[in-house]
Amino acid sequence: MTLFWILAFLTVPAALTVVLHRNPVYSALALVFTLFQVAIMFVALEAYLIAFLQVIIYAGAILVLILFAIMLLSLEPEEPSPERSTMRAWGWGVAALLMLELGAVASMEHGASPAQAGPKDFGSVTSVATELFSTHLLPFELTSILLLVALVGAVVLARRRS
Amino acid sequence: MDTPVEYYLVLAAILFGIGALGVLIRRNVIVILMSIELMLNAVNVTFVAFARQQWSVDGQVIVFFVMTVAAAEVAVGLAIVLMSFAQRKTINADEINLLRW
Amino acid sequence: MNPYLALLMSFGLCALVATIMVCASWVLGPKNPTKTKLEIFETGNPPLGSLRGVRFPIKFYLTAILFVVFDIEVVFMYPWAVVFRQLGWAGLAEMAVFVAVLAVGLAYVWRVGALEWE
Amino acid sequence: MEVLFTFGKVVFAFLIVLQLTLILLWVERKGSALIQDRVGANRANIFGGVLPFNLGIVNTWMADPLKLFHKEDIVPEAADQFLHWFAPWIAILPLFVTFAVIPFGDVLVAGGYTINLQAAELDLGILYILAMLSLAVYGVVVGGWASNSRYSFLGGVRGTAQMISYEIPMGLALVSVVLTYGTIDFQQIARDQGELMFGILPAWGVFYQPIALVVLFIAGMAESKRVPFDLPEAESELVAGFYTEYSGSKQSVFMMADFVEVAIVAALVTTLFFGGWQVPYLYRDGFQFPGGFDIALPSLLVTVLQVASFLVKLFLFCWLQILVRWSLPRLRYDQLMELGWKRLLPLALINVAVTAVMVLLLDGRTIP
Repeated sequence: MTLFWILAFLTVPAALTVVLHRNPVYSALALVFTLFQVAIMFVALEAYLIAFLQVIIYAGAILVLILFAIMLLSLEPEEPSPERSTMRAWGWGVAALLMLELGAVASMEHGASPAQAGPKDFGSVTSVATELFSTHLLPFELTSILLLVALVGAVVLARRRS
Repeated sequence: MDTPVEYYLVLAAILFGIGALGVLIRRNVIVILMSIELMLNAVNVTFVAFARQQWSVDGQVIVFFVMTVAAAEVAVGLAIVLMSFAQRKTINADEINLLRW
Repeated sequence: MNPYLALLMSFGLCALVATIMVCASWVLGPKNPTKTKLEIFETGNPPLGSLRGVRFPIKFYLTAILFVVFDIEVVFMYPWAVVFRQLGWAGLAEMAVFVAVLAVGLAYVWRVGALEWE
Repeated sequence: MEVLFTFGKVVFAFLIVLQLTLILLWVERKGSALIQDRVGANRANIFGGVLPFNLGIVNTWMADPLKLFHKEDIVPEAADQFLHWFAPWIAILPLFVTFAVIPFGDVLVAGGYTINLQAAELDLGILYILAMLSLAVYGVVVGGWASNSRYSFLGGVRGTAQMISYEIPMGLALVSVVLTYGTIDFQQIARDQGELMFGILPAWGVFYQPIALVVLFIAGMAESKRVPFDLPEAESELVAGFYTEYSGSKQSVFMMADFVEVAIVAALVTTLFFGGWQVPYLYRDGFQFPGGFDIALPSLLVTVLQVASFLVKLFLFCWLQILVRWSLPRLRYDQLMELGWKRLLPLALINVAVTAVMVLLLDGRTIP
């Protein structure tokens, strides 16, 4: 329980920094921190393998890509523009509404866990891998096609510039 | 784990809302992409929390695929941003309002 | 003993030492800032100012994309490698298809010359 | 009590890193002097009267760090004040913590306790190391960006591209090791290497995976950004690359990060390919040589021998990297990228495929 509250009080401000900081580099670093916190949440939820993949893929790869793009554009902090203030208010309103709605649904009773103690190897590499390479084999193979398409698409787009 | 799964679900809902806020109020396309990442992560937390509650690793396997989708989305999204920056010298979402170049 | 508790200890200890090491000069060192000292070093020339407009080749970005795609491939291979003996030849075929598709991507990138640096 | 033991192991693992980096600094200075026929570090000669020559140990071990810590900490006006401080911190932290999962011995049996000599008994050790190494990139990116200087910026971008390029072959080399042993737990892998091949040869990873060893070693050296892969901090081109604008202890932290990376590569090579803490023919109750010739040893002595063996191997591979660093000239950037993407990556992929097929062929149970 203590762990959860610590995580919650670190994650929410970090997530707000991502969204509200004017300097995109700070946003990206705050996102790295948020993702790391989420990884710790995964450990608390006994998803050990996923927790490490979270750090390797998100923090180690995706965020590096984003930082690269920020540097490539040499971005400067954006100035708040006055004509958008009504839009901002709307944005806050809609987001708050969404948050309330989701929070209400999430806080409803979801029924007790079917068993107090789960299988001993829950969340271990073996259990996740067995599931991934048997039941979810088709999505796994399709993933490679998705990655291929993303790679080719990104290369085509990026090369057209030069 | 003595924390009820609802706590994690509410936290995920808050994270998702913050991500949605970023998409709505920010104009920097890269920050919008980061906000989308935040929302995807909130969904991942939900998946893992439910997997823990049901003692089923299916939820964890799905997170794999969500991560892959996130990576593909960012790679292509940023390529589009770079390309549009080269053409129009802006990454302001309000000014990138044409679907053609 | 929960290994994650040990990791937490390790992080705490290392963060403490890292902070001490990074801050040591600020605490122990002299503080005598002068105008020239605080300038950006550009081999003695007056600095050109902001980095705005400094561009670097798009190749670096392509490298990062390639890295993301292949990093995910490698990460998928770890769980596969652990249960490989149970999966047997079927497992080999599954991963072969996966890698073959991505190898097409690598071949494409190689062909269009995104791996060439001059 | 158990918590105390764990804390002790954490501190010990951390001390290995800290002391090793300082020793490596000395080896680097004195060793390069030896290679280049110079005298090298020769100040603070407090043992001068005892030894016929000056080893300079005190110089590099005590005086150098102390001197660096007393330098002025200069933060350029144009720099981002917070990130300028943050970059060296994030560069060193993920590297420091990696040693927590490296086993430095088998088990220590003393006073009714059985202590596993691995600070964090994590069964996902290899993934942990990969995760931490992938976080190490941030020190370079942020350091290059925060200084707001052209040299730093170019060095940072180059360094990042180099580090991420070599992470892929490194990861693939580790995959083939995982395939061979069927686990990603370092302690398990180290234990598995205690067996004998053909009754005489220790079953070390180097005999199963020589190609993975070569790939890992080269990729690891590239990760540590030292000659011949020092393009991000190439002195003759970019002044000092991403840490051009750093001084005093912050700069020394960046330097230290390179040495810690050398130590990590050595630890990986030792644990995965050279038996970790294993001493050939040494088992928990003493030596058992192939000819039926046994020597019984007390358990404590066995543990001491194993830890010593780990440290010696660790140091040996650090030294090998320093030797390479002082022997080879710097690569060109195109050569660097070509080596990573066009040579090491296909080689590592083929190695994984061959390993997988071999595992299935030799492991008769699963053949249909």
